[in-house]
Amino acid sequence: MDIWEEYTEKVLDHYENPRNVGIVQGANGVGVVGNPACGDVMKLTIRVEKGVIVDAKFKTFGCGAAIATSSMVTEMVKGKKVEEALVLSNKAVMDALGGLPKVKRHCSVLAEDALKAAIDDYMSKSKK
Amino acid sequence: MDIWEEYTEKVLDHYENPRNVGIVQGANGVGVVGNPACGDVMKLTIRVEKGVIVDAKFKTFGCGAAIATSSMVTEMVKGKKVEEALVLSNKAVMDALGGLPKVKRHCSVLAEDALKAAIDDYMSKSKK
Amino acid sequence: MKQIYLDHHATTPLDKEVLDAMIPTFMQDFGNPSSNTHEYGHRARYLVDNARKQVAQLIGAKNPDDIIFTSGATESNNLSIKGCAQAKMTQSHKNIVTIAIEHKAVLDPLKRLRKEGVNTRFAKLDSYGVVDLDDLASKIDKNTILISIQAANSEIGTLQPIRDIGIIAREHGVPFHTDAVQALGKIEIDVERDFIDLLSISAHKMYGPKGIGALYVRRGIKLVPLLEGGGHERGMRSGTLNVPGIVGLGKAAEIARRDRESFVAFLLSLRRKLADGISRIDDVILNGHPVRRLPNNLNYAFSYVEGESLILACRGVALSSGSACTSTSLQSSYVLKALNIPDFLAHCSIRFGLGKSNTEEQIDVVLDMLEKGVKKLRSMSPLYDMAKEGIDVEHVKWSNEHKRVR
Amino acid sequence: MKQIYLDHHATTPLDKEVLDAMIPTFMQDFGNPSSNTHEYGHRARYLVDNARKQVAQLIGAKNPDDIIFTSGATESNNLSIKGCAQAKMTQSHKNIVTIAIEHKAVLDPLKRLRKEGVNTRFAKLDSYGVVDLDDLASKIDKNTILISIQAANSEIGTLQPIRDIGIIAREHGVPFHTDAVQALGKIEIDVERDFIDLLSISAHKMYGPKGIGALYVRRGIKLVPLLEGGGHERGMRSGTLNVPGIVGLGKAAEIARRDRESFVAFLLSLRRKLADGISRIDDVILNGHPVRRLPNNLNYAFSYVEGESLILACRGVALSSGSACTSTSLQSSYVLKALNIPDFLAHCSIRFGLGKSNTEEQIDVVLDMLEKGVKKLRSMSPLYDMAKEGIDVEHVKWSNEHKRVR
Ligand SMILES: Cc1ncc(COP(=O)(O)O)c(C=O)c1O
Ligand SMILES: Cc1ncc(COP(=O)(O)O)c(C=O)c1O
Repeated sequence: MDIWEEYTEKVLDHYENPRNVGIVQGANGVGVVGNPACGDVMKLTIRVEKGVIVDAKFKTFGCGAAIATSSMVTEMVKGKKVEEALVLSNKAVMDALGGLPKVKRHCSVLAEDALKAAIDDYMSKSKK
Repeated sequence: MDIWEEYTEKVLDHYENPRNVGIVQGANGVGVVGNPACGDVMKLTIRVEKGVIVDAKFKTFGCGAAIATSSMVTEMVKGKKVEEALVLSNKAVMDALGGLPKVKRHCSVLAEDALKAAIDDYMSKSKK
Repeated sequence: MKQIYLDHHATTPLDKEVLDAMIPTFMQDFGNPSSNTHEYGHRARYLVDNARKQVAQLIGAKNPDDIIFTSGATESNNLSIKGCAQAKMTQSHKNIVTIAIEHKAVLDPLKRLRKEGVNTRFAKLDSYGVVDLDDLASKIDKNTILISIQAANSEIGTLQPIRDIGIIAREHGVPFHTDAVQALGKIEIDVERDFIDLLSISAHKMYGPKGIGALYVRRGIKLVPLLEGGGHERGMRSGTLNVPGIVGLGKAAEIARRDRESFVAFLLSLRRKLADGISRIDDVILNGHPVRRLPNNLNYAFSYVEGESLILACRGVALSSGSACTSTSLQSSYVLKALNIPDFLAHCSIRFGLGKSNTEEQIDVVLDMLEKGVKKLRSMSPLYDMAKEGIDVEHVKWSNEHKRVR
Repeated sequence: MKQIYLDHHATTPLDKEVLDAMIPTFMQDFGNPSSNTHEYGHRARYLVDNARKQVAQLIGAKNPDDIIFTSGATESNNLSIKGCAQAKMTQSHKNIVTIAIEHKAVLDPLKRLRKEGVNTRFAKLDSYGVVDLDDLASKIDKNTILISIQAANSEIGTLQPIRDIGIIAREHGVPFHTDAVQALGKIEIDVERDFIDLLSISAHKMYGPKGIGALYVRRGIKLVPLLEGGGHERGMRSGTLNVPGIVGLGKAAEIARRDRESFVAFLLSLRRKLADGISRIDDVILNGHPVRRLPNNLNYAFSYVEGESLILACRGVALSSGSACTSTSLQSSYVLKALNIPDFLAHCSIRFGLGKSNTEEQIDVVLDMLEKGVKKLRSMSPLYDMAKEGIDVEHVKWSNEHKRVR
């Protein structure tokens, strides 16, 4: 695959102008997934208020698709209830980006995993 | 080898304007050598008078080199004593033609053999 | 060099359209199709994919991915035969069924395999070189791993009943390989209709570039690659893809398909003229089939005249012959031998291979040279004299077997 | 497509002089060198002979006939390795000594041979990829049939001490093959001086055409051919000779030899500029040897920035990377792995391959993009934050091994 030709306009836009880069101030959920040895690591921080994700930011080490899915997932979960966010699939993120090249599908899994990890973190903290 | 490039001017001249084609009238020596299945047959007729080859003609089925060596050998033996003609080597015929491509050397052997056969024939007849 | 080229079985010049398609790939679109991080690589990949479709269309292959690009038909044939044998490494008593007039690029690999215990079985041919289908079927058994039979012969132009062979192969469950090098662009071939599993293509025989060919490999056929290193071409043939060559082959395939009918009509009309002219010379024998032959091929024995000497008489005409005297091996054509054509006549045989650039005027020139040449050479030929005296020159007991090399 | 091409290890555009030499061979001098009955064939043979001399001169081969034309270095490497092993068919316990950073066109044939009982022995490398000569010598025994070590690596540009290896090989009486694809035209190689017995060449890596290469085969070295069918190229490689390709390779070889010194000086000055610029970015690590490397090669790990994302940031620049994310196999570079460079850094690595068409202005553009790209991507990188906090990202226990495919 050719990294330029096979990425959709939307993917390239999210890569070039990523939304919500950074760390949420006062985050109450943090998810870090991936492994540098595998070429991608994503850190997702969220702030949940009254069961709703009011803010989400990411930091990602990874290829263009990893950065774009990270950016897209933060956009998609903001304003969503936690339960809604929990059922957000990697497929939905990919669809929102207009699709990903076949060999890049695993990147969307990274974003889903990071989201789940951040929500898990929030839940385990809120239980205490 | 390339049949045009590897033949000398002399070979091509003897191929295009062969000398002494035909059958000597009143020949007293005839040599036929070669085999159609091998791609060349040469018939050499000579007329010997007082131990001297006074006429020689050829008919040849064969490649350009076979025709040229046939032509050359008739030229070379005319006027020669039989004993002189007997020691005429294929090498001498080749040299007279300015050389032959390596894969064509056997053709000069054909001419030498035909000459020997014609002289043998003359000798066996004259012994009787 | 203003020769009249009548040797189109040996190779063909590039079609202008083919060259035009290739030119941009040398200095502008020069990328390596394996480079997936930039536009150069992507463009090259696109060009290759397009050519793959063009080649697939020529032979009716449904899936362009079934086309493997190679360096030519010699490689395609070697890959089919050796690759197939190696893929059945563990099977013993293997055999491959073929015919004796295959190109050396089929026969030589088969000879190699014999050393490794794979037998070659030759199906019978009629006197025109057409395979005997019953004999072919009888040669196939459970140890037959491949049938390899050419579509058309490069010397005598004889066409094989490819579809009938395909049916027999399919019935026996044996893969069928055909060397279609000489046939493509002149004969319609369809791998589906004809039940072909492997098909060899060479660009330079159909107005494309030298050094590029292809192998059609039907899905499911297993081949062990000859060239490895990176796994290009579905792992069957590694090596940086020859993009200019591939683009040229693709274009040549497109043209071959597009122009086939008119091209064949053109060839047939030229050939009729040539054949008519030659028929005015006596004692000339046609080698190969009178009808089932390539439209651009004629092959005649001009009795009593050695082939090389006749080619010399046609100075300025590019011809080839079955004569030993034009081969470095000093052997007359094994193809003519396999048809039981006497050696004597093989030495007298000339192949005519017509092509796109030939004209009626050229045929006139050639006919004139042939007539004069044959006349002159027969006037020098002791065999012609004998024949006129009623002697059968083939059955004379010749005094000495002439030694070929000293 | 107005990209800045910095991927000259993958392939190169044709030199204009090379194209000019090739053009007449497509439609005018289009003959088959095997055709020995006419001028077209003869002219083609002449062109091939001339190219053979040009290639021989480039590598100091005394006898042009020791050059065998092939379809590329993949074929040359396969022929060397498999051909050599097959020629010693009857010998058992055979082994071949090589290094782990060879091109796949060496490693894959060796892998195939392992199935046939020929062992591969890897000589040790230092952290720059240079072979350990003592270890190499210790790996050779009476069953060693070949030593195959590249002249230069295509990823990290590391040069091997070819002559020292040649001496060791000669002392042990073992044939020495070198894949000189990346070195030719940049490094002086002489098969006599360097005791090389087999040497692989690819035209498209030195401004010649794709689909053509050569193998130098020293007299006396026996190889079983891979491609058979007519016995071209001293019986070692059959197939109609690719005359345009051969003419192109010949010309490319002539230019490579003629211009080597000035070309290397040009490359070194561009490279210095590029290296100086990159040295202004912090946390950048050079892969490969600081000095013993190809003059056109640089390979850097830009820590905390994944390679593909950095290539994306350099839009309009043709680059390649050691990152898994640019390879369809999803594996990071085996070359970097073999040097024990951590996977993490392999994913951050970018290869720069300079060439004839590059300019100082282009280097300025690229440096600007790199600086901005690295800065932006690090601002997004969680690893960069961790590193700045003093955490060693490589030795963190990562919560989950990310599954690559689902
Ligand atoms: C029938 C046939 N098969 C195979 C070949 C070999 O093909 P290539 O020239 O592409 O190696 C030829 C021509 O030489 C041929 O005529
Ligand atoms: C070192 C090396 N060897 C071999 C090859 C393969 O050569 P070719 O592209 O001619 O098949 C390449 C390039 O792909 C290479 O860089």
